[in-house]
This record gives sequence, C-alpha cells and structure tokens, in this order.
Amino acid sequence: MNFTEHIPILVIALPLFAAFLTPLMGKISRKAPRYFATAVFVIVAFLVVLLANMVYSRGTEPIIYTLGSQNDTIFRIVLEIDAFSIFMALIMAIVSLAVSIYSWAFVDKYSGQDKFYTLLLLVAVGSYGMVLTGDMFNLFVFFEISSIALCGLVAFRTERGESFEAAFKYMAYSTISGLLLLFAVGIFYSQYGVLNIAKIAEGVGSGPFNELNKIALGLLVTVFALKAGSVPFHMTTPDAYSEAPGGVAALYVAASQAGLYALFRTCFTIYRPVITTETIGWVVIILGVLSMFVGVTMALVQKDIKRLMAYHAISQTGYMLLGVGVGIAVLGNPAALDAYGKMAMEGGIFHIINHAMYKGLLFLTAAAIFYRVGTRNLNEMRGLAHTMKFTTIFFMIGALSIAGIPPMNGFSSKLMIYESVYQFSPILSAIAMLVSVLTLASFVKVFYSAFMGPKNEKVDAKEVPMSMLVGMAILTGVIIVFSLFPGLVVDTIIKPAVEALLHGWPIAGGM
Amino acid sequence: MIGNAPYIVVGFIIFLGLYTAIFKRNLIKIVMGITLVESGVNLFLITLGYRTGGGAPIFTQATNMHMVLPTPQALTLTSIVIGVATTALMLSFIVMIYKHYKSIDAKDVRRLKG
Amino acid sequence: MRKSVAFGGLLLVFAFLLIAAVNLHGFGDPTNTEMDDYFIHNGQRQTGANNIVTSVVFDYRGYDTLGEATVLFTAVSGVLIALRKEGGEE
Amino acid sequence: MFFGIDTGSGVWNAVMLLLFLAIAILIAFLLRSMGIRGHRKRVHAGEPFYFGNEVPESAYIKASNVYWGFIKAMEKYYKPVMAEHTGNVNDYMAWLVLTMAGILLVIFFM
Amino acid sequence: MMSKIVRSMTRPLYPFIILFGAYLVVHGHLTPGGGFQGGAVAASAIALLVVAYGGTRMFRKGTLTAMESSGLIVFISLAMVGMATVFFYNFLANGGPIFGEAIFYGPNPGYFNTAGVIPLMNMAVGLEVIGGLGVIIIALGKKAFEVME
Repeated sequence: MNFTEHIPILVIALPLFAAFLTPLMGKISRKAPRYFATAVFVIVAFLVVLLANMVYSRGTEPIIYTLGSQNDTIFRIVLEIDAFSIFMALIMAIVSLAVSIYSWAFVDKYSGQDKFYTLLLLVAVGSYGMVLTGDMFNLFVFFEISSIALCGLVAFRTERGESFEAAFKYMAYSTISGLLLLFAVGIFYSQYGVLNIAKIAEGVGSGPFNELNKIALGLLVTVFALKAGSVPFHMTTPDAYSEAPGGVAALYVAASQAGLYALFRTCFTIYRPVITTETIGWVVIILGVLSMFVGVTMALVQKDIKRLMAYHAISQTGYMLLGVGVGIAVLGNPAALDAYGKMAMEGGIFHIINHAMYKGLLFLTAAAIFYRVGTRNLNEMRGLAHTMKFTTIFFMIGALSIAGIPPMNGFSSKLMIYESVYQFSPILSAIAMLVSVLTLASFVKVFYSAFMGPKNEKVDAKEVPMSMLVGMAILTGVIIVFSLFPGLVVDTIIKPAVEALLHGWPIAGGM
Repeated sequence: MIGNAPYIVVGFIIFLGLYTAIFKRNLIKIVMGITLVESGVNLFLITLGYRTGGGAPIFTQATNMHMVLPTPQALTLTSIVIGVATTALMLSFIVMIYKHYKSIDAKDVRRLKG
Repeated sequence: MRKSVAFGGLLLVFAFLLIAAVNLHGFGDPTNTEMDDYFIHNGQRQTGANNIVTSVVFDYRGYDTLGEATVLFTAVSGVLIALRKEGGEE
Repeated sequence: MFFGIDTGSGVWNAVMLLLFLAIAILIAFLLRSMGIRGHRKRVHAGEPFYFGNEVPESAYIKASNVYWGFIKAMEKYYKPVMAEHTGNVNDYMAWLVLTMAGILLVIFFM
Repeated sequence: MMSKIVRSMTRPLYPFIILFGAYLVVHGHLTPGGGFQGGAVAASAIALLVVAYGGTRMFRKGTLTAMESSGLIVFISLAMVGMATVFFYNFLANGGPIFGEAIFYGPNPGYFNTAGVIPLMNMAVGLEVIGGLGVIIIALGKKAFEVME
C-alpha cells in the first residue's frame, strides 16, 4: 500500500475517525479528549502540508482521488485537489490547530468537553470535505456537516438563553440554504445525469446559457454568499460569532470561508465558459461592497467586543468578494484579465488567508478578555494592558493588521486590491479605502476602552493561562511571517491558486 | 407542460414552506416550514429519477426490467437523514429557548439584535 | 407594507421555481441516464447486491453515506451538548 | 521577488520599510543625543488641565461615547440600518428570500 | 405516562418492532430497506416506550451512545480496510470469506451470502441509527418533561 497515494482521503478520514473515537476517550478521563484531538490536528496539519507539496509540484493539474474503485472514475465520487483547494485546507489546518490548543484552558470549567472536541473535529472535517471534494452532492453533505457542527458549538454555553437563540437562528438560515443548494444540485442532475463537478462544467460549457443553469447559478450564489456571511444574509452571523464559546469564533471564520471557496469554484470552474458579460461579476461586487460598508458602519456602534469583531468579519469578507468579483467581471475580456483582473483575484485570495489569521487572532484575544473579565461589554472594561501584557501585544498586532497599517500583512493584500480595483472602477477602490479607515477607527476604540486607562481594581485580570497564549502565538507567528515576506507567500501559494481557478478542472477518467 | 405537473407541485410545496418560515411567528411552525421545504426538495429529487412504467431498481425476483433511476433515490435517502438530524437539533434548541425565555414566539425571542 | 414586500419576493421566487419546472426534462423521461444505466447493468456484477439503491448508497456513493452518518452523529452530539445538565461548571 | 510584491503600478516591500524605519529611529536618537542634557521638566507639565472645576476621580470616557459625534452626524443612515436588524427570525427569512429573488432576477435577465 | 392499555400493549409489541427493524437491516442488499430505514424502524420502538412509560426505564443513554459510536467506528473501519486499494473499496465482493458469492446481471431469487461489505456496513449503520435516534428521542423527551414542569 502506497501511503502518499492516500493522503487526500486521510486528511478527511483521519479527523472523522478521531471524532467518532473522542466520546469514548471522554470515558477514560476528563482531559483525554483535548490531548487526543490536538494530536489529531497536528497530524492532519502535517498531512495537509505534505499534500500541498504534492499539489504544488504538479502545476495546474489537479490531484484526483477516486473513492470506491479505480475503474469507473466518472461515476464515482472523486476528490479533486488543485492549488486553490489546498490553499483553503492550509488555512483550516493552521486555525484549527491554534483553536484546539487555545481551548484547553478555556473549556476547562465547562462540562461536556468530549463533545466539544468532537464537534471541533467535525467542523474541520466539514471544511476539509467541502474544499477537497470534486462532487456536487458531496459538497452539500459536507456543507451540512460544517453548519450543524458549528450550531452545536454555538449552543455550548447552556446557562445562557442567548446562545440557543443564536444557534437556532443560524441553524434555520443554514438549513434553508442547504436545501436550496440541494435544489440546484437536482437541476444539474436532471440536465446532465451526473454529479461530478468537472462533468457538470463540461455540460454547462457545451450548451447555451439556458434558463435552468441561470436559476441554478442564482441559487448557488445565494447559498454560498450566505455561508460566507455577505451582507443581506449577515443577520445571524454576529449572533453566532458572539455567542460561540472562546476560540470557536476563530474556527467559524475559517469555516465560513469554505463558503467563499464554493462560490468561487461555482463561478470559475462550473460557469467559466458561459460568463461572458460583467453581470455576474457585478452581483458579487455589489454583495462585497454592501458587506464592506454595512459591516464596518455597524461595527462602529457596537459595544459588545465580539459582536464588533463579528461585524468586522463581515466587512472583511466584502474585500474578498470585491477582489475576486472584479476577476469574475473581466473573465470575458482576456486583456483586462491580464492587466488587472488577475492582480485583483490575487489580492482577494491573499486577503482570505490574511483575514483568517488576524481575525482568528482577534477573536482569540476577545475570548481571553472575556475569560478574565467575565464580560464582553466594552463599557465595563478598562486598563487591561496593566496586567495582560501578552494579550495586549497580540491584540495590537491583530488590530494593526486588520486596519491595513503598512508593515502588516493586511496592508499587502489591501494594496493589491486597491490598485487593481482602481483600474476597474475608481469609486470601488475609494470605498474600500474609506472602509479601511473606519476599520482603524473602530479598533482604536476597542484598544482605547479595553486596554488603556486606569487599572480596574474590581476584576482580577491577570494574564491568561499558557495554552491560550500558545494558541494566540501560533497565529501571531503566521501573521509576522506573512507581513515580512508577502512576495514569497504570493509567489508560492497565491499565484498557483489563481492559476488553478482560471484553469478549470479536467474530467477524471473515461467511461 | 401538463406532463411537468409533478415539478409544479414541488415548486408549490417549497413555496408553502418558505411562506410558513416567513409569516408564522411560532418557532415550531418555522421548523415545520423548513421541513416542508425539505420535503419539496426530496420530492423533486425523486421525481427526477422516474421513468414511465419503471419498476423499483431491485433484482430480487424482479419481473419488470425497465427500472427507474437509482441515484436520485440514494440522494433522497441521504437528504432525509440530514433533514431528521437538523430537525432534531432545531427542536432541541427550541426546548432550551422555551426554558430560558418562557416563550416560543419569534417576537419575544430577540435579545440579540442591532 | 413589510409583509407585502416579503410576499412579493416570495411570489417572485415561486415564479422562478415554475420557470424551472417548465424547463426541466419531461416527467418520466429523463434525458441523460448513462450513469444510472451503468449502475443498473453493472451493479450486480461489481458489488454483488441485488438492491441497486443499496449498492449506490454503500458502494458507488459510499462516501456520501459516511458523510450522512456523520451528520446524524453530529446532530446527536449537538443535541447532547444543548440538553446536557445545567450549570456548565462541573 | 522574494520579499516584496509588484502590483503592476506600485511596489511594496515590508523588509525595506522596516529597514528605513530603523534608520529613521537611529537618526532620531542621534538628534536626541545632541540636545541639552541638563533640562528638567516643570512641575505639572503634561497633566490634563480642567478649567475652573475640580479634577474628577476618573476622566475615562466609556466606549459607547467614543464616536458620539460621528454617529450623531450619520443618524440618517444609522436609524434605518439599525432598525433592520430586528432580531426576528421571520424578518431574516424574508431578507433571504428577497435577496434571492433579486439575484435570480438580475442573473436571469442579464 | 400513558394509560394502562397503551402500556400493556407496548410491552409485548416492542420486541417485534425491533425484530422487524433488524430484518430490514440484514436484508438491505436484497429487498427494500437498509441500515437507515431499519434503524429508524427500531428506534420507533424506543419512541413508543418513551411515550408509553414517560421515562427511560428500558434503555440507558450510555448504552445507546456506545452503540452509536461503535457502529460508526465499524463503518469507517470497513471503509479504511478497503484502502489497500482505495477508500471504500468493496474488498469482500465476489470471493471474500463472507458475503462473497458472485451474482450476475438479471433477476434472481436473492442469495443472502452476497454483496461483500454492504451487509456489514448496513448492520453498522443500523446500529448507529438505533443509537443516535434513540439518544435524541430520550434526551429530548426527558428535557421536554423537565421544562414543562
């Protein structure tokens, strides 16, 4: 048995197996699940890196792994892994590792730790499954796994009614969106009789852009924009982010970006040949601009620290939609695509990984503050910098990065978006800059009210435990590397991802 | 046109489900609406696979070798189980919401807003 | 006012569902059936199961079934988390 | 490029920026070292001056009041937007269906 | 807690419901049915017990969760054993030590000893579904009674 051949499926099957085993681990001892789950996350991160190495050595040709048998590939479920898929998997690997270490201390005082770590593993499985699959129905199944596991985690703190409210709202939303996705899958199945994404793409490309495909595209854009938390569907996102316990909010950021992955996969891989006008690009751009603006202005008036950051997550999602949306808009125009479309897409995709890192870090610091102060209300906290020194430093790095202050990685991706979008439409670029300014303003507010000022004698705000610091330090380290060597990152992982998106997928196997 | 009546029925069921989810204030009714949408989509998948005069795709003592498509049935099976799972989860949330809020009216369950 | 706008949107979605219904392949006459015919004709030989639906569920699309079982498992974990003993602190 | 990125119309290099920053700090220290050594601060210099009144216990501004002026000026925008986040599941569902209808409409008649 | 009639009818009836569920599970590769359907039928017996007795005297939650986890572990292990070729490879079909009898295209009376890993997977999934749905029913019922009081 050749081990390297099976790495694609092991990335999904291993955490899945571990998730089934974790409840039994909980029977052994109370602390067994956390060490077990973290060990699994380490192994999976290692496997993802190995897989990434394999993918990047193959250029734009994706790795195809058939499940069930080797003979009739086209009728089986396949995993298709190109540079963009593995890019998303890398994000999930880093964030899930940091979150699982961070949660050691955070969930220590709650019961039900074995189930907490089970669901943590399942969220990771859902995201890996979504980004590595090459089958439309399989995408739906893993979409549901990811949403349901996240809902279970949001409802973790049983002493609060709000957590159930948030979980219910998010669940209702994501269930409806999952069903619409299934409807779109049904439309594809009825026309082409297959569920393989590459085969569907061939079918869509071979005929005219008919009514059914238009309706399916509309449904898919809606569903995946909802999963990513774009503006008209963002209502439940702040609730769920703010009620999710501790580091789960950071995982949530990474998991919702699987929705972005699916959206871009839909537009580029399935609908690539029929997108000749700018309309679809403009739909994505308008969703993005709305997300950016509404997200940041709503964040400015929040006084709950996690809710504020959740609105910023929505606002940053807008940048990615804007960047890649410009790429979609100029798909039918090769000259413009080469001139600035690719750069816009690179900026948008670079922003995905930057966002997962710094927003993850910010959510972790917010949870650290909650852990010590016991409140999320900014009005009731002050002077934390006196005692929580490391947390302050981590927060500053995250805040500078999200605001796009020059040496940080947030600046590199935003610069790429500004400069390329300017050539497409100067107004959009100006809005993006304005949003960046407002982002800085609201983080100044958080920094001022939580960390500055006289020491609050009422709360015992000492530094958080070691495991939480380690969790934050992992993400901080990634941010610093990305800040110092943006060119290296763009050349090694971003450009192959863009090339892979534009290249499309070949059809696996014969009949 | 009239041959596609099953699809129109499917559309109507989905419409009814969405209507229930938007206009009914009782949380359990909202869950029922979502279940209705789910039934519509399941029915849609099943109808896609029907062949006129086809029998069940099972060879044990089969007499009719003209069979309906098996894949949509498998997909529907998956979708039903997922539906059961989501419904159970939502109902358990509603039980807990009732415990904390003493109400399952959507107008009262809105501490998180703004 | 709000309600009528929402109802208008709902009607629009219904209209699109009807457009989809009219444009779909005729009921009882699926157009592309290579995949399913392949399953029907080779299912018995390849998997040994008489019930083709079962062979699709557990062999050709077994990975989906694994995901489906995982969804149920996830939901059970979620229900147990949501309904576990009160208090949070042990 | 290894360190920086080239956006076509601009170049960005973080290491270079940090290098320049280090040089600037070095120059600043040089300038500082040329200053008068014997200078002493006056009493109360740098403390806030509360005109007329007594100095309060804590002059710390709460988070909700930080951007009061901005929010007041933008009230026309904020009022409807804040009112739209009702917290009611029905409204959220209505938004979902409405936006879906809009997206379908745009894509269908493009 | 329902009336005496319901309770005294439930007691002899529920083993048969579980038996019918088990029949659906083990014949999943020959007749309509399979792991999910049979498991759901068997779980309905648990639901009947919960409704009739209003409590959880017959099944403990611990047993059911163990059933669920072990069913899933068997399922994914079967899939992983196939990894000598590929994940989910049906390694027992057409010549394995159990369920290995080969059949060919066309109707037949239905031989039990066929289909490779499919019957095993059916049983694993059946176990999982009984456990999972049973736990959901019991937990939900218990909590609902508690909240209503």
